[in-house]
Amino acid sequence: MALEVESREEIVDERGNEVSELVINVGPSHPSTHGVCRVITHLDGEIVTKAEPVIGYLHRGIEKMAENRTYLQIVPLTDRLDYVGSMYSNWAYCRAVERLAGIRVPERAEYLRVIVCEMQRIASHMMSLGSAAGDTGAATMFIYAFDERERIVELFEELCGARLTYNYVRPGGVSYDTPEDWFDTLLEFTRKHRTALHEMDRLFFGNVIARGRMKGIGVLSAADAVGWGASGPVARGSGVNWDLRKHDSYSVYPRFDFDVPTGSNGDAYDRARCRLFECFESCRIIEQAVAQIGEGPFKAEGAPRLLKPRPGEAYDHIESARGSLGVYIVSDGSERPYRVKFRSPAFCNLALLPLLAQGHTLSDLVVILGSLDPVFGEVDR
Amino acid sequence: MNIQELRDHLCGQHPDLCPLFSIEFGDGVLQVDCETLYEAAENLQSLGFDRLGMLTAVDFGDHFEMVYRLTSRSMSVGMFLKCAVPRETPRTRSLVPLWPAALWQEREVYDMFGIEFDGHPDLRRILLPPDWVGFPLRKDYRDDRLIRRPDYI
Amino acid sequence: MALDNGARHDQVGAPERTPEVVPLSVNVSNEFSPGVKGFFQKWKSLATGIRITAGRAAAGPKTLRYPAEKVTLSDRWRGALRLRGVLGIDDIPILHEPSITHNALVDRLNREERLSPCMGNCPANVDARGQNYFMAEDRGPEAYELVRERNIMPGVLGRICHHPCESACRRNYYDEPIAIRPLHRLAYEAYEREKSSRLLPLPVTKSQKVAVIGSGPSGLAAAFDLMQLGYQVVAFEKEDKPGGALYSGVPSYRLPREVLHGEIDNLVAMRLDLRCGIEIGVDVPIDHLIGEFDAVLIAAGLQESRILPIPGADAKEGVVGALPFLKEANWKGDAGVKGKRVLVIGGGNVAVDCARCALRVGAAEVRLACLEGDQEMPCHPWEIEEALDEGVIAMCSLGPEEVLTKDGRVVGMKMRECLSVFDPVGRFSPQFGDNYSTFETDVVVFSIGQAPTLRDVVAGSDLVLTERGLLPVDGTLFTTDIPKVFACGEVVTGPGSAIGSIATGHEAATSIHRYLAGQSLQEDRTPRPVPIYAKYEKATLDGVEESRRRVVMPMAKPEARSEDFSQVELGLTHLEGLQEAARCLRCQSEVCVGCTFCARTCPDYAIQVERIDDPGGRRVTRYELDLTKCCFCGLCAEQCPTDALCHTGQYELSFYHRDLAVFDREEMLRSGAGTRATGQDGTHHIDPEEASLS
Amino acid sequence: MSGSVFTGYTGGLIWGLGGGLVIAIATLFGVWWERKVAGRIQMRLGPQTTGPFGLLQTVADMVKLLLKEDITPTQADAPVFRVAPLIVFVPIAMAVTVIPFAAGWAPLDTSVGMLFFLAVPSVSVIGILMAGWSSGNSYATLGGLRGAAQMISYELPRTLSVLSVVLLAGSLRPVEVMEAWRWWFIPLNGIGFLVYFISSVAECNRGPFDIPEAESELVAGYFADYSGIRWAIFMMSEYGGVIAASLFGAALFLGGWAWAPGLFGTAIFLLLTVVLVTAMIWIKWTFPRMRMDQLMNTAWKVLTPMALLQIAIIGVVIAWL
Repeated sequence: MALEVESREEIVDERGNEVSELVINVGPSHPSTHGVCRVITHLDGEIVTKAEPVIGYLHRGIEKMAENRTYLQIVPLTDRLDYVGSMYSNWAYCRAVERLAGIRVPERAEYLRVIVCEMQRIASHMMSLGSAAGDTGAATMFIYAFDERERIVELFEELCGARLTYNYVRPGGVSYDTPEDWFDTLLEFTRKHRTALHEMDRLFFGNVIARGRMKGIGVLSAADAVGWGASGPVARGSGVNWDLRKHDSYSVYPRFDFDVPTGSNGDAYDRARCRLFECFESCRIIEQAVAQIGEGPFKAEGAPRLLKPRPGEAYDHIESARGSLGVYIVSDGSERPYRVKFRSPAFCNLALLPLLAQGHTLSDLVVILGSLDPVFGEVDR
Repeated sequence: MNIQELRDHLCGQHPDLCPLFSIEFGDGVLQVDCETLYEAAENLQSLGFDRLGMLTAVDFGDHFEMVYRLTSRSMSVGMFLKCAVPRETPRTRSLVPLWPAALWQEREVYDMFGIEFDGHPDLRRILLPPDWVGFPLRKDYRDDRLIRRPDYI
Repeated sequence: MALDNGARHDQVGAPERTPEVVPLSVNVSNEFSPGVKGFFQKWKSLATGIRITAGRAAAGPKTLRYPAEKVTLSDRWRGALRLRGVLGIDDIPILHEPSITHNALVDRLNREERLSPCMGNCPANVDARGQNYFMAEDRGPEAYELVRERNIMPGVLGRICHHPCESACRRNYYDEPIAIRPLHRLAYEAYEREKSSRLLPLPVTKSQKVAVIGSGPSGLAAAFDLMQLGYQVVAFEKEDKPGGALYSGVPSYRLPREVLHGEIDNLVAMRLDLRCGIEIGVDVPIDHLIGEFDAVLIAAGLQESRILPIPGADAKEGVVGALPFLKEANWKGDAGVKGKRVLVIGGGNVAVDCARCALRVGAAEVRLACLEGDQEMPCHPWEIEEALDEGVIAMCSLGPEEVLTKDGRVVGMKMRECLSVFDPVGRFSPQFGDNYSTFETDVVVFSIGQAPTLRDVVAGSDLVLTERGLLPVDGTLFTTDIPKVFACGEVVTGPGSAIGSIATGHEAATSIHRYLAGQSLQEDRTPRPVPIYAKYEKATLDGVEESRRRVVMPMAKPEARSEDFSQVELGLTHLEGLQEAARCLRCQSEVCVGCTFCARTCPDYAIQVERIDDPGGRRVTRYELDLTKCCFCGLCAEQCPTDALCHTGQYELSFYHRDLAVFDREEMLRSGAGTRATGQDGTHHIDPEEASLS
Repeated sequence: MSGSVFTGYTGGLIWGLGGGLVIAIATLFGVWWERKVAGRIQMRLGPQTTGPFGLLQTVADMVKLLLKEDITPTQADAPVFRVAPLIVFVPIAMAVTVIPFAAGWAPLDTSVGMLFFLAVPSVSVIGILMAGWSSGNSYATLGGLRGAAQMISYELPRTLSVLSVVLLAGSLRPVEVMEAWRWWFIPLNGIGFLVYFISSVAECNRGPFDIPEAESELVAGYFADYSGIRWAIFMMSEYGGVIAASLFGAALFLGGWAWAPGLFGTAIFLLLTVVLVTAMIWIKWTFPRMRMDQLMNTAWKVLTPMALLQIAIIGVVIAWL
């Protein structure tokens, strides 16, 4: 017999029938796990009876490493948390440090942070939508989404010299001011991006096959979303209107007019389409921010090179593309933090996978995983 | 709602919790005994704190401090709930029955600090391999594989 | 609040705190219509998909054909790291181009971002970076000559300068600034030892003659520049001894007279024609000079102390201006205040000098009263600190109201509380309160400003003074109404620093040279650029190793030094000077000095730097970048004070062997185009075993 | 032509080998064409550096695949594992032999040509099952089972859709069907063509019906463990299936050489085939993949009734004629 015998378990279902259960490992190297996630999947035929995520393959001990580094040296580490949205981790960390050290950030820096983070949201959502489409086999939608992301990454490259790990937001400001004509290119992009978003909406979200694949899949109730600590599009897809940009309006977000897209079914489709609509809102925010941004310093003057915040603790959070990203820092007054904790939204969202995947088919498992949009750099830290 | 209003609200509803509440660095902190942690959390949940945002621990040498970040959507306010866990017997009660969000986060704290949670349905290591020895985020953790930081800053 | 599946956001979680931003609903759920309509919608959605892909296909490909349409990298690209230069291998660019084009040179360096902060912040752009290099190499006389290009008397300024260079020193952000000023002094001492072989008269190559009125710092600076260019220069000094304000105004506990005169003697040895005791306008009319010389430079300085026109200020005895007071104290060692109580009005450096001199000439009690609060006193903080150490009593936020006199003798001073000195815009506009206080005193020294006395100088010429007695002078060219006559120094700028006066002297010399050579005065005469670099808070010193600390200037004991006019700052030893100069980061020189700040800031400990500091053999012995650890965060290049460490656009890094990924000093110096990674440098065929041995 | 080597067993052998060769060469072209079309859809250029317009890219790929190590997993049932790709490929190569390429000529002109074309490729299912099962890999097994279910399900609507043409032409011999073909077959067989086209796509395991491979779910399905030339044979079977189905569809439903006499007609026939191949490629690169149950629903609840409806229409037409 060719097949592994131990991967099949004879179990008895509630009616007393013998069910032959197939246990397969989805991952850790599998095209649709969006990284290195392993899901031990128990299958009855094609139906998932139990899906158990096994994480930690990308665990680098960043929280431990952070205890051994100065405050500035941690910024590049945060790049490696959510490598699809490095700006968020940068910003959340810097906000906590600024709160701890009492640094006032110049207004231009705040605007630049908002602009890059909204761009990052688009880039991250494009990645998520593209790979969610790729999970359902729509390779072309994947390319279209990545094409949009590429435009943003090019802008980032011009801004800070890196395409993925930006190390751009620093305690007290940002590392570079914008190059010449950068805002013009950005506005040109948002204009074109809207058209592309409409096109992608019709190509993928309007498609009967895509709807068939995503509607009613992995339904998450609003109560579960709150209780399980889901945030970001995962919570909003279930109709939970929870967006820190509105509810704990930080930085200069109160000055912008934007909406929070919410779903009503809580299925994979609503989660994914929430992301698409958030890209529209991000375009709006970017355009308003570019209109409002003024001249001025992009870095707080008088911040020391070697930060030594007062002893104490600070928590700050921002709305990343995946949800509320919190950073908790305990300082003992030295140049290195005593404890840094990253509350990663992807980690909390991924915990929902066993709940959502049960009873769906193996094909749906990858769709559900894709709709949770985990980034394993952030899950495993 | 700001922190002061939250304090008044909390004191009005639960006078026994009031003396434990303090405001540190602009955040409300409710420091409770670990024996009464579950009840306090339950009270806060009924008060409107419906989200358990973050759950972690800090090793302060002589004791661990459990830190729970609770957020209320209806009140738009967040606060900390803390309790000190003795280092010799690192046990406390699990909050999974109140918030399933604690399911994985408590596993992570167990993984990194070795704090055990009574009532947790599935307390295993989560990020590290099951055969890992030691709890890395404890300050006394030693590992030969750790690269030593150079002496200078 | 109950949350049902599908609950709409406007029923849940609307924030109370910011009700004006309650989010609008954008519902993303999207259903096909039921029934037949939905059936057609489904088929239509397929057709829509085909149409969209067809549209994209028709729009044409966006692919770039590599390498024909090679992507250009952003100039901020964080590729592999390179060193532009390394100490011990690369020569150091020092400013030794002719001083007359100095401004253009500084301008160019600024454009190239190679102007160091110390040089940029110095009014005369003294090359402190180069001085520190020579000093660390134990080449003191060369350091002296380099400094002298822009700072006519390094030995003097090394004692009295207010060192804006040290305030700008980038080491402030890491630990402590370099002791640039004490190093000037050491350079002077080294030069004095080798003077005999180095000090030669400058050749006269031009026929024109220039007269300089005044032998203060600005006049001598201009004279030296012109002498270097081959002009014959004659300097006229009204007093018996040269030095101007340095001689009459600066107390000798700060500037020993033998140093000042030694420096001026050096100039004379270089063929400066110095004629003392000749007061222009009195002994010789200025018209005579204008006729006899090809150009005349007025560098007469400020001669007169202002005295406040308050009641009692005209008292016969006990009211004195700062300059006469200092002159008396400096020259005679006695200003007639022995055993008396002295009250100095003013908060500037001159006031502090007066107070400290008064102590030294035997005053029983010295008070210093100024308008400003103790945090905003215009004098340098280290000056007032030293004065307080010596026993001066400072009284801040007090405005002089009336000098109390008795029989024409001063007996006291009535002061009024001062609430604020400057208005919100920053203009001088003191606001007084209603509290008055009275102090008993015997002598009141007014040190509230100085003014030039040019009436005698310009008498009989075509030069016209303004109503306030000032000479109208162009601020950048230093020309006056008469083409032949130029002016510089405090005559032009008003009370200022010595180094600021020297800077104007250099500028005036440039103008004179161009005037005499028949060139355009205007060309390239942009205002001096001040480079803008990132500013940080001054670093705190806890955790800083002893080897990184600034050398401590030994000082005479406060109780001893208030006795006489002996020097307060005792000076550094030769060895201390070497070590201190080696601390210099050589900012913006694009040559790595092995300061280790890149290694300290690297989050991955990928960089290892070692250097040795032997004079004559200073070099970075080791610079290793482990590319297998490097995370390309760019923090090191940002930290690099010299700009030697920079990113290249090179990012395709692959090696045969791990050891090749560790870039050593030589590899770091190669340009990005020819490296091991690209295989262009000829070492790519290195046998891995061989590489691991090396 | 009786007694010629081109008939009988020798003929079958010769035409079968010839068909295999044609399929192999057509596959090279087909892969290149797919990469070009897909590239265009995705705003890319596709292969462009190897040979003119990158035409030699697939040749180079084939050489590479031939040179690659042929791996048999230790868990695999080796004999079955090795023979499975051939069992998938051979029937498809055989099926090409009955296609009427030119007026009055098909390589293998048999009276049951239509049945032959429909029945012989179905043997591939066994090969797919064998490949999936013998790989000793859960993913491959799932892929094999999915493939079997899918291909068997789509046999039915496909056969029924062909039946309508057979009814109209009154013959099972492809050459005769073509001779009986008239232009009004196209509107009459519209629904049938749609059913034939969709079920052919599904039969070839192409997107949006590439469920047995389902790269994002089953990694590569039944051929997940194959490498080198055995993997290439699977790919050749897929493209061979596409080309064979397009040839057959172009002939039966679009008229093939019936539009013009002689070689000109053959040229039109090949052109129509390319159009159908392009359409299949286009669909694959536009739509997401279906799920297994949706696929089955489509086969049994949509396509089969549609094919039956088509037969009913043709029946009425014939009765009326």
